[in-house]
Amino acid sequence: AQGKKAIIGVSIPSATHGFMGGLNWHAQETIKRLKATYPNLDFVLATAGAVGKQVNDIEDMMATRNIDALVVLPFESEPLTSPVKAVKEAGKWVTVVDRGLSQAGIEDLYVAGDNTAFGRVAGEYFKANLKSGQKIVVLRGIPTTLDNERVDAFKKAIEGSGIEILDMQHGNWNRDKAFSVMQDYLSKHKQIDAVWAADDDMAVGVLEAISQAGRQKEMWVVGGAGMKEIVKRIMDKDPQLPVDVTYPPALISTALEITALRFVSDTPVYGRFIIGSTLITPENAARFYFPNSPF
Amino acid sequence: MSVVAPVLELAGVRKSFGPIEILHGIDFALHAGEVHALIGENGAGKSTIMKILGGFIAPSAGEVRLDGRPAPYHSGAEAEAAGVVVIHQEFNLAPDLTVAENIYLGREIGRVFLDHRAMRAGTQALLDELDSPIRPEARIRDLPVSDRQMVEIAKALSRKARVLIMDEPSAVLTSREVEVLFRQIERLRAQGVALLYTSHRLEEVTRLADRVTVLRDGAVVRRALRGELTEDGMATAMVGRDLEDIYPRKRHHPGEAVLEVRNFCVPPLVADVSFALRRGEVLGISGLVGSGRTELAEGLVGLRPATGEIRRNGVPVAIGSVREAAARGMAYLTEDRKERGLLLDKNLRENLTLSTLARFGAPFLSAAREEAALGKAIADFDIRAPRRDMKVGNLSGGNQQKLLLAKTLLGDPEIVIIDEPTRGIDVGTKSQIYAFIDALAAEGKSVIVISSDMPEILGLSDRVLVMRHGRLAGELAGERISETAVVRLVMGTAEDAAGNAHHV
Amino acid sequence: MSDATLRPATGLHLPGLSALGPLLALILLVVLGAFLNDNFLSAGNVTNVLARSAFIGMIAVGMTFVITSGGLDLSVGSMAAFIAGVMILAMNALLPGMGVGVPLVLAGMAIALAVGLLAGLGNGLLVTKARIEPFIVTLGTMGIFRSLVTWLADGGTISLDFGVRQFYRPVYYSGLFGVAWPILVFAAVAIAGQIAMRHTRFGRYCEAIGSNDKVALYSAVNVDRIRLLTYVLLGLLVGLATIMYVPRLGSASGSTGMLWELEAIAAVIIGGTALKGGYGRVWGTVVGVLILSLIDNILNLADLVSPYLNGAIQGVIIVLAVVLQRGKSAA
Amino acid sequence: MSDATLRPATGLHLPGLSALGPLLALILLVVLGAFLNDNFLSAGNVTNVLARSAFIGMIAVGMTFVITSGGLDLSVGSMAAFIAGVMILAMNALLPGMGVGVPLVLAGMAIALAVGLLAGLGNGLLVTKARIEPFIVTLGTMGIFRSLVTWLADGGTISLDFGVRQFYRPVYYSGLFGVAWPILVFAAVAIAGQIAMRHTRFGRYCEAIGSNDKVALYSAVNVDRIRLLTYVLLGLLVGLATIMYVPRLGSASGSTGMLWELEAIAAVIIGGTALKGGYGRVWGTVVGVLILSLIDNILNLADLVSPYLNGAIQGVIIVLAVVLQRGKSAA
Ligand SMILES: Nc1ncnc2c1ncn2[C@@H]1O[C@H](COP(=O)(O)OP(=O)(O)OP(=O)(O)O)[C@@H](O)[C@H]1O
Ligand SMILES: Nc1ncnc2c1ncn2[C@@H]1O[C@H](COP(=O)(O)OP(=O)(O)OP(=O)(O)O)[C@@H](O)[C@H]1O
Ligand SMILES: [Mg+2]
Ligand SMILES: [Mg+2]
Repeated sequence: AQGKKAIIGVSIPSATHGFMGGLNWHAQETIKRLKATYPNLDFVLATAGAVGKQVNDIEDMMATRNIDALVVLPFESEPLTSPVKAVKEAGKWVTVVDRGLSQAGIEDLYVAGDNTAFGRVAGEYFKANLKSGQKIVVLRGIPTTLDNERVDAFKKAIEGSGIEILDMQHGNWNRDKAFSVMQDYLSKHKQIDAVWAADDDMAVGVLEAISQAGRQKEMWVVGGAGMKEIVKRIMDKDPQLPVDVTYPPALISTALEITALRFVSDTPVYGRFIIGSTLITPENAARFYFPNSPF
Repeated sequence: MSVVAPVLELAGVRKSFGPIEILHGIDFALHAGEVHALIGENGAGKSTIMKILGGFIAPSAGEVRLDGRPAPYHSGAEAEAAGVVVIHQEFNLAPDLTVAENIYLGREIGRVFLDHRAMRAGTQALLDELDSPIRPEARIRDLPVSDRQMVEIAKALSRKARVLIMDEPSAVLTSREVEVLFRQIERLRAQGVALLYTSHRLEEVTRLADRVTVLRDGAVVRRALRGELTEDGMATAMVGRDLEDIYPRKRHHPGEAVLEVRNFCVPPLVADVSFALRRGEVLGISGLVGSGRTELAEGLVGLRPATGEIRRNGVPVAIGSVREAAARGMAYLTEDRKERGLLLDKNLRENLTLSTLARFGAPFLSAAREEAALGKAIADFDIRAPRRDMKVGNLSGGNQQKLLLAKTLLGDPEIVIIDEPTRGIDVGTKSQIYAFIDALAAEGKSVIVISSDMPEILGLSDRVLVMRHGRLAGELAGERISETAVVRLVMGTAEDAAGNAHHV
Repeated sequence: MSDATLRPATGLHLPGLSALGPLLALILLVVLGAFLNDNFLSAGNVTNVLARSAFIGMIAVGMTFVITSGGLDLSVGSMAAFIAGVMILAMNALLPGMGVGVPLVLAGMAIALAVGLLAGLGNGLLVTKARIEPFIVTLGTMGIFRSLVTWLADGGTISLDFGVRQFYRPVYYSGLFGVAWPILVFAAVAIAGQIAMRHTRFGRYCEAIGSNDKVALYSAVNVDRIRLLTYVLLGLLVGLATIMYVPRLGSASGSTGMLWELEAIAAVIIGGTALKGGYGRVWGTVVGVLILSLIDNILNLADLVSPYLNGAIQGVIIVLAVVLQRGKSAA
Repeated sequence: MSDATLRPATGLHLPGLSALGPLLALILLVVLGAFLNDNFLSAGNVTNVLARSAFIGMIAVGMTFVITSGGLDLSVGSMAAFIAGVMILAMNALLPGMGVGVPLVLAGMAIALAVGLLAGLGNGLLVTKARIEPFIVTLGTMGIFRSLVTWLADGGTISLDFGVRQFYRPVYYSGLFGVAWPILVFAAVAIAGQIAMRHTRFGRYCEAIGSNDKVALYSAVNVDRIRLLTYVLLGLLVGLATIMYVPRLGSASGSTGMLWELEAIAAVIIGGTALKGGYGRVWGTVVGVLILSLIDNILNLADLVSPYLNGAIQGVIIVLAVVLQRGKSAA
């Protein structure tokens, strides 16, 4: 396939919250870089704010842009399965990122974070650092399957530890919403020892609400994803933010790069690449710090 | 006549809105083949009676009887199905629909699909019968008030009524259209329809009515048969006192020109109008409906794009909006009080002061000053409102008109253009308004009166302009102002117009 | 001469021309698309654009009646999600008993229509009987439907059984004489809607009520019933749209149909129907829907400076399309 | 009758009672909240709820004027995000030159107000000069602002420099006599709004235009200017809201202010202002805003069956609040 012109379609959700913003940024940066490196590659990027729009985008790429490969981060797994399958059936290369399709074996390449690990790693940290009977609150994301997976894994990980989950409300991966939910948690619960904010955007809102209530000393917060400001604070040994759990938006870059390899070399690139979630601690934080990323 | 059993009657009907009783025990009957006229001052309760008869509102006490039995209807629509049809004082037309669509609203022709052609043809036939050039597919919104009234009439006529109730149908019509209406009324009377008619033009009552009932403050004060009451007698019965000649007798002594208009055009109709208005003068403008008088006036006060020259006190001015006109001391009273004159959902105070709000305090409005102005307006114009804080839409038609006059004059304009000043106003108040206009002129203000009411034009004006097809057809002054002369100019034909004169 | 001059400005007038406004915008968009990409006018792309317009399209046709009669419905997007959720759950539940086949699909369709009808009825009754502003009623039911479907899905996605899915798929993807089903159904709905608006009492009464409900009431129009009917009709059309939507994606979740209400209302207004009611133009709505989906399509055809600016360009085109229309009518 | 005629306006009639509708709903919610949770009436919680309401509240007060005069503005949420983005970028850019301090904050505030004014002016001019339906104009600008802020943020978040942030924070978190600044500013805006609506020409003209713009035009009201002013005022208030919002979290992104427009419009309508215009009630709007944020607060404080159903309960309460109001006014 070397040297031949190839068009790679990229379909991702639009930048509606921090993590997706980071992912959008990484996607664009990587595309720029790959285009410069491999002049025979062309990319078509479409971002969608809703499932239906994403399906439309994929249809349009097929009908009008003559793509040779599709890199897709499904907005939701179920509804994207058959449209992506149609792309595969048309003989195109398919790379699925992050959220698996609901049917196995469609994609040529799968690059993903690990939502179960994301919840589990956080849960294990809570289990290790809290005593039985201590109380925590949880902020969930937008109601979705992946949010369910994370929360289930978290709950499973702290099982048997005697840690009490006081409350679990949806903060929609949104700073403002997380801020008000946390304010209300603080009014409602006299004792909170730790917060699982499950997302760094939400963690920002949560921290702000805690400091407003003047209860910084009482509890610590674990977010998720690896936003640069949060990583920085971990590096600086902020007692309120002991650790973070990675779920790197840069996984889109991995997906794009491997897909590009398929068209510029003979390297076999089929398979599954799972980028595990690891714990960012003050010791290793520097490795996860990208000051130029918007996220 | 009186041996015939009544078709529709009221027995001991009372009506209250909130704590205030408007009708105090009305007994009243309509007979087949008769025109019954209901007259009374503004706010006496005429329209309320008509709405009760037509099933639109329920009496608080008493009974409506149809053919001697309690009326079987509880809504206007049901009443219509029972053959009782009302032409409302306020328009009852959907502004976004066409003439044909309105006329057939609620009883369209066609089974599954509408038969547009049949409805259009039916509408055309009705309009032809009324001698009206309105197009069936014109939207109501685009029609002048007089045309809307003709559509109302056409709509009512198409209903095949046993009882036809007409609430001031002639108020917005010109004499020619009134003639057409009368022909229809006479035809229906001959067919045995029971008719109820209201008008503040007593000569119409004299001409049409077989029976007259006079209402004062919600009670019947006089019943009479044809010929028993003169116009003066009616007026006296209505108002409760004798009325002098309602027009002011003395003529004014006009000063210098305060407004000169040259080659004035208001597209598409009005073209090349030139005239001058002098200080202390009442200038009447006459013409047929659609002759462009309203367009001319609206052009003058900046409501329509216009070309030509306007000089105010000899200085050329450009007037692009009502505000600019107001700044130059000019005010215009619209003929369309419901759509352009008053905010029907707002109370009296807010309506009265709307165009002169800047005078009532800045930055904060002074409610006390507004109330004081309202008090004065109520007294000056004899506005009869059960309560001051009511919606203007619930005022009687004549009282709305009085409020609109008060509103227009509140800003003390030097030049007032009044389009149909006394539309729907009772005789008693009319004379007050004429006296008011007279006083304005005497004070050195200038007044332009646009009117379709010939006696009004003749009785008020120092000078008369006549418009035809958007152009000035002529000017009459002093002794030359006569009905014959005006009509001749209005019609545009010298000789046969004279023959028509006594009909107008 | 006399008659003609007596009647000002009512003769050969503008509506005919102004009505062409949105159509002109549509044509310009098509030209732009064809200019940007050779495949734009290919059968495949045209089918895609038309078929995907179908959901919003059917809903927007229903919305035209609601808005024309002076109402509004913000709940349609969530209603679609809710109907899809219930329909899928019901089909999955019926599957063991009925097996994959036409009866199951028909049962699912019947359920979708029934739920749509009931949802519309609910909105309509709250508006006409409880006399609450349509804005508030449907804002409330918007939250309710959305939240119910999230709850039914337990926060995740409700998926149609895979076998049923395969069987049901052709309802979106295949068609008759080479025209996809959603396009055919949308066309049928649009034509029926246009006829209903112009040539039946129902449409006439919608306009009359939106223009002045008191006049309509005085003219023996059953105002409440017609209003109720518009919401019920809209509910049914949302059900119908869902019937075409489910085979496309085979699932429903809390984010299904997000912002459809805004898109449907926008299509109606772009098409020339007055937001305050009184005047409805079904074919204008169809043009409006096509304009909106063409904008998306064209944005995908061109390579923009930044995908972040899609929304801005979309906004500019929407406003321009309407300027064009107003410009024409002012001319 | 003549007696009645001379009697000046008195207060003791129905409007007074019906106006209490939303207030009643608010009181019921407060009682419910106090019953569900002891901390509900604590100073901390009350401050939280009021301060959170402040942004939407100020915007809703502006929206009341827009809606009263027969307009609509769907763009306010994105406008807030856009203003916040520009303000933060400008402050960061000015920082090296000006250093952390009052001048920098004042410069940021001035920029926020200026951008708000220009944004409102843009909407207003498109509505009044280009004569496009407000719905379409602001739907368009909604997309434009939202997309511009995402673009400015490069898809991510625009954050205020940490030092500036620390300095600016008290504008949200601290206050005067124990009352937080946002609450004070909101109260000031509400009172000024109420006075403007009831006791100035501007408010009177807004109602007149919304009631019948033709009558207003014939009554020497500068209809276009007043309409334009309502949008400009709203833009300024969005700017003011942003000034209070930025110190809270110190950031702006594409998701800032999402759905604020819907919440603001809902607050206005719940408060008793007519969506069709002609009648505005600023204090009702304030009550509406408080109702909406209390619902959220109570849902967070109470332990519900499932958080998925929050939206449904919210919807039901909104509708009930309005039923209560209508019920009262019918009484
Ligand atoms: N809905 C209402 N609410 C309160 N008052 C009302 C209402 N409708 C009518 N009125 C009052 O009832 C009285 C009678 O009004 P009506 O319209 O019957 O008078 P009218 O005799 O027709 O007068 P006009 O000659 O001016 O038309 C008026 O004082 C009017 O203000
Ligand atoms: N096409 C139209 N659209 C809107 N309004 C119209 C139109 N044509 C006429 N009008 C309105 O109709 C009213 C009367 O116009 P018309 O041509 O009948 O003038 P007129 O000579 O004053 O007649 P009238 O005797 O009724 O006063 C004016 O207020 C005018 O604004
Ligand atoms: Mg009357
Ligand atoms: Mg006229």
